Amino acid sequence: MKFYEYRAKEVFQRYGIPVPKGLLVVSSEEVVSPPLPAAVKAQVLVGGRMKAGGIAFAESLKEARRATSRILGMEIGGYGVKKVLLEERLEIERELYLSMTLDRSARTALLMASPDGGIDIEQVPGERIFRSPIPPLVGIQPYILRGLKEAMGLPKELGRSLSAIAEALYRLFKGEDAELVEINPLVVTRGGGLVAGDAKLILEDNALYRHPEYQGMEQDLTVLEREANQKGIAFIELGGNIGVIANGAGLTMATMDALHVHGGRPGVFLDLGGTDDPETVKEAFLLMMKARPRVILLNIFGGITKCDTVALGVQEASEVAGAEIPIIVRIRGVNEERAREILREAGMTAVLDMGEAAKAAVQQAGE
Amino acid sequence: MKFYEYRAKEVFQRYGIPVPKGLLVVSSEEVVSPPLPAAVKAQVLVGGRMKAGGIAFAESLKEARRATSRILGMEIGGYGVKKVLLEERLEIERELYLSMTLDRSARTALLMASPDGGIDIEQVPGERIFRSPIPPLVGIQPYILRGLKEAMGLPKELGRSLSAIAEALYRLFKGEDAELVEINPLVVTRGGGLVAGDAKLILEDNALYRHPEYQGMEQDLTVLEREANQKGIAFIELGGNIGVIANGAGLTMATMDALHVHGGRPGVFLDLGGTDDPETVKEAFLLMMKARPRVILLNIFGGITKCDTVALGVQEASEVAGAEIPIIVRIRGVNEERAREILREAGMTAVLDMGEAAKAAVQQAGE
Amino acid sequence: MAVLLEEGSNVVVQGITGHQGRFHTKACLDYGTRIVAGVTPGREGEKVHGVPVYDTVAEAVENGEADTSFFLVPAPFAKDAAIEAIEAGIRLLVLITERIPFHDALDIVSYARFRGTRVIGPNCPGIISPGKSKVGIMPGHIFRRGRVGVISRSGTLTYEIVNAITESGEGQSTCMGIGGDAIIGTNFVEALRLFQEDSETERIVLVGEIGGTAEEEAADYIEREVTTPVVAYVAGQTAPPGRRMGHAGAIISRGRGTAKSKIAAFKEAGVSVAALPSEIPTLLSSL
Amino acid sequence: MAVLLEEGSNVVVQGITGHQGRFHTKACLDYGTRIVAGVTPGREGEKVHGVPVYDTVAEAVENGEADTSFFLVPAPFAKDAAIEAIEAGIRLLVLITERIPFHDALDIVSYARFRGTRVIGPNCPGIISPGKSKVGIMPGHIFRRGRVGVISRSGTLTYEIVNAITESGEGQSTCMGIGGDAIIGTNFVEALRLFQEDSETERIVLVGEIGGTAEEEAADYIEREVTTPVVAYVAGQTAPPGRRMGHAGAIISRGRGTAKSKIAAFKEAGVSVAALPSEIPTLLSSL
Repeated sequence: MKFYEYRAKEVFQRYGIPVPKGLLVVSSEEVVSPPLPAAVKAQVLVGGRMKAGGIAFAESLKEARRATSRILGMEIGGYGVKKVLLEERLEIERELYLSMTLDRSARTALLMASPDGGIDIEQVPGERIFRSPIPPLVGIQPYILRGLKEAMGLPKELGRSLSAIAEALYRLFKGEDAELVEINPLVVTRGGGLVAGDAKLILEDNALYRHPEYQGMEQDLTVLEREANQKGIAFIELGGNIGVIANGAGLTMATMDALHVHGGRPGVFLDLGGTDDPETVKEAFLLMMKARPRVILLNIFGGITKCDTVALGVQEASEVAGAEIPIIVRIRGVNEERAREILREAGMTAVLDMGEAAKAAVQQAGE
Repeated sequence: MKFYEYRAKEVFQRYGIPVPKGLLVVSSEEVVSPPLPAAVKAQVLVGGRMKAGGIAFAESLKEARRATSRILGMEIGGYGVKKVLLEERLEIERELYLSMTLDRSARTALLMASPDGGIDIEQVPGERIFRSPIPPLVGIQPYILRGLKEAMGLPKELGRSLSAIAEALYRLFKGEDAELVEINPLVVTRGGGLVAGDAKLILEDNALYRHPEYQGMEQDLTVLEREANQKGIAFIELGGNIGVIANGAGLTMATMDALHVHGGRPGVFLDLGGTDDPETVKEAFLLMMKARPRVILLNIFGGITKCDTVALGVQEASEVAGAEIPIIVRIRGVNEERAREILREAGMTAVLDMGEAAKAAVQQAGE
Repeated sequence: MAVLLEEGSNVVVQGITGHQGRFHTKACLDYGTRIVAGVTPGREGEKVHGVPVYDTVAEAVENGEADTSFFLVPAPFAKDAAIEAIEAGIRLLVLITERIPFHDALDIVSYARFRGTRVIGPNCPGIISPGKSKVGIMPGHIFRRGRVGVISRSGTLTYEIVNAITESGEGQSTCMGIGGDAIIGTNFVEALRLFQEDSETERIVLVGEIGGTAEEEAADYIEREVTTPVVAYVAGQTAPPGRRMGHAGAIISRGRGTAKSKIAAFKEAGVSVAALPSEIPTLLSSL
Repeated sequence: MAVLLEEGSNVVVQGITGHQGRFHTKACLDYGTRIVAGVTPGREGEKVHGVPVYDTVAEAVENGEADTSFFLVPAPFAKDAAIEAIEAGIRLLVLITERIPFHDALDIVSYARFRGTRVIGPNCPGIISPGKSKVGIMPGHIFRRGRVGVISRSGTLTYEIVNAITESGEGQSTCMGIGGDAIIGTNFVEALRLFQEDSETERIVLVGEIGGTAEEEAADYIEREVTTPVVAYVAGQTAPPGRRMGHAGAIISRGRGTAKSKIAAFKEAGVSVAALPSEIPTLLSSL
């Protein structure tokens, strides 16, 4: 779950990470006594806000209102801007980068920092990035903070503030079940302090049950993605015109790979999870119909449920949805032949081989 | 560092462990509105307070004053009672035992509990004691608390309170660097609550630097033990008449063993630590003189310092202290012969062999 | 000798009284797995398909000499139950459970290593040594005893591939689903080491997918240490960046974790790479 | 082959710029120990007796290929420095430091086991393989290369005993001071296992003392697993209960940890027990 900047900064404050004074508004009328001079920032979850013109600077109330009003009318990355954050503009001496994330290979949390903040970390050369795994079970240690301070080359007093912020970042990472928490830039102000200029926070979805306070928090999701979310189905809208449903993430991706090999383009990725439960298949089918693909390709490798039972579920679902588009089904498992019969009788294309199914789907989608 | 019951209970309260309402006094005049009926308890660090008559019960203010006055006049285990704790008397339904300590073999913290509280845990049969190691690095887990509740056989609501107390006990054990924290009895009251009837808390001396708030806390120490403590010397008064000084805990104990084999009884155990630093030897000597042993046996196995240098230190110390009692020195290491010469010239018995030294000491002590 | 799981493995099912627990206990018993005990706190004394249920793993170890856990405990209780199993002396912990927070998974796999317990998963179908024992939720009938080792981040895709291998006339020594999460107890390199050392495994099939760099590390390891021939497939060749493709671990983020990079690494290490799962049997027989 | 410490061991001195650090670095260098680096944060670039000083253990490992740490860091900073060493890849961590809080020691030894690092100590004189290498504060000149292994909870008492062994004409394979604290990284049983496996060790001297039950466990282990003959001595036969006899671990509490119980356990296990340290050489030669 991604956090808007202003929400991430609320969390930062709780953990003692300094943030600029700010005012959140949903309309320019609310801009009455903003901090001045101000940075006026669109609150969106997608990247590239700066490039899209979603950040402006204002010296006066009038300018602040005008910028707010302009930004509230924008669309960035396909999403309308609904909230604007007005912050005191920082006097920037230097910009650092600081983040805590997961190192999957090392199976540890990973502290990353760079003296070259303010730009995308991927554009910073490797030797300018300080990386330190956090020892699992025992957590962040003073030697790591010493290394961090050394690498950032700050004067003593600021080094101490940096240590405190890094420790807070780690506590936040653990305490909020984050998968990424990033401060970029971490601003060294002319006044000699450290302030989080921006704030990026992503919580791990699997741990959201431990954080009821964030339930219902706004996310940039399409209507269908939201619906899939609620049903616990992995549903991703892509660029193509073939709706892919399969059971299991690997199998769904492999089905997309097969389409690709045959020159097709998936329009929706829909993973049922490991299940072949007919009820879930039906639900998924109905959801897929709403995405209006040109063809649906259903690929089930049955483990638990008998294939004919799954086939009956598919038949029922296509009837309920009144599907008038071609449906290609590839189903393997116990009673697979009976299943194919059922599906063919219901007017679908039922095949045995995954490649064949992909080819059929690509053909139909192209017609 | 041992805590008086009332101080341990202050710590308990900070961690959310329920304790009875109480009033600490140093004179019976302070007993004005004690909780009634009251348990009137001598505050001492040694065990056997109950047997010694250091606990009384009072129904009225008058009784409370009288009991306080009587107990303040007592001496328990050689120490005068200086403080008395008056507590609301608990209505006892059942008494449990609960403690957190160290399992040296398993290298873990150890939770111990018994449904047979109120008596010394060593008198409880093994099968009535619940023991659970606390997994290192990850800490106490719900499965341990489930096991604890099961073993204590409490009704559900009390089981929940017990879990909370056990968790608090673990937090306290870690947070305060305790080596033992014990609640015996943990009282199940008639009203259906759990309350710590008594409280035992020992902090690990090596970690005291992390707890400046306890510095200078009263301890039952003799004047000499207190002086040794301050100098970082391990000094223990025993029953015999031979003062043993050696460098290193193992060597000091072995020297005592040698005395024992020859029929002698050590009066003081004084371990210089691993050092053979002449200054420390001198300090130790002066301290030992104050304990007035009949003989001093000094056993040094030199590692770092040359023996003659150590011998000069010993000579100087005995002169400063004006020692008129026999001193037997056994010293091994570089320049050991020269060292023996120096010591003999100063009127001491200087030998090569540890057994010989012990024998000489026992002889002199017996004369 | 198979990998990790043998006929003699004594299995405890953690979470045996749940719907999944009952169902898969039956399926494993039918397969021939030696299930000696089940655990569900508060349900001691019950039986599930004849298997005695205990409150604690310690009792399952004591009374049934359990050494392997078939772990089906729901995610919110997984860390507690996993540490309980490790402390009770379980040697092989097969975490089927999906959606365990990775902060918990980190603690579990670290603690297991501290205590010397092997963890497979979480979010995996389990492990099967065909004809010997099955500790997992895979359909047993598609497997056949043989000499191909299978290591996979996937569930049903593994069944798909195993089925194709079996239909081509080959059997499997051991199939290990290592799990689709970002943090897993046994990664490709560690699994490869086990299969390389296994006398029954003559060829290895490795099924990877987008996300992370485990496949790149596997390729590097294969080049340096693995003499057993390997066929690989990497799912997700068309996956867009920044989207989580079903598995928690299947995400291309910050330019890392693309199928392209993984396939290139395998090819560079001399590993045969299948463009689609269906090519695997052919590549296997050409080794 | 000696135990844990060989001529080829590359040693980093943690805390090299302190008084103790300088002194013992010199003594070890004189003995022939391969000291490749020292570490004191903030002192990078200095040299101590020709040994380069770094800010971090990672640099010592990178530049000096250090695998062994001679650890002299003061107690309040020990946990941090020990975990740094473990994370940097040190394989043998010899903790000389006294007075480390046992809660810290617990974390250190647990974390070391998680990462596969061997810890000796804390509160120990170190380890020496005479004629090969010395990582510790013991006086090198009393040792002599030979075939007696020595394992001891003590410092100077070990020197006393080693000196007697050397004077009797015998030498030592390796002498390991395991430390006088309640929580130590390598206990008697673990040390015995190493010496039992060591081809250079033909007889073992075990020096115990009051406190804990490590000697009783050692006796049990010797009876079951150790074929190398063992001579034991237990210090503190007259120590009163409840008093800490110099070492943090040397305390008889709640009826456990008496010398009597330990001596009885050794005798029952067929171990020769010396009444006084001076008897050890005689007992050794009678084995």
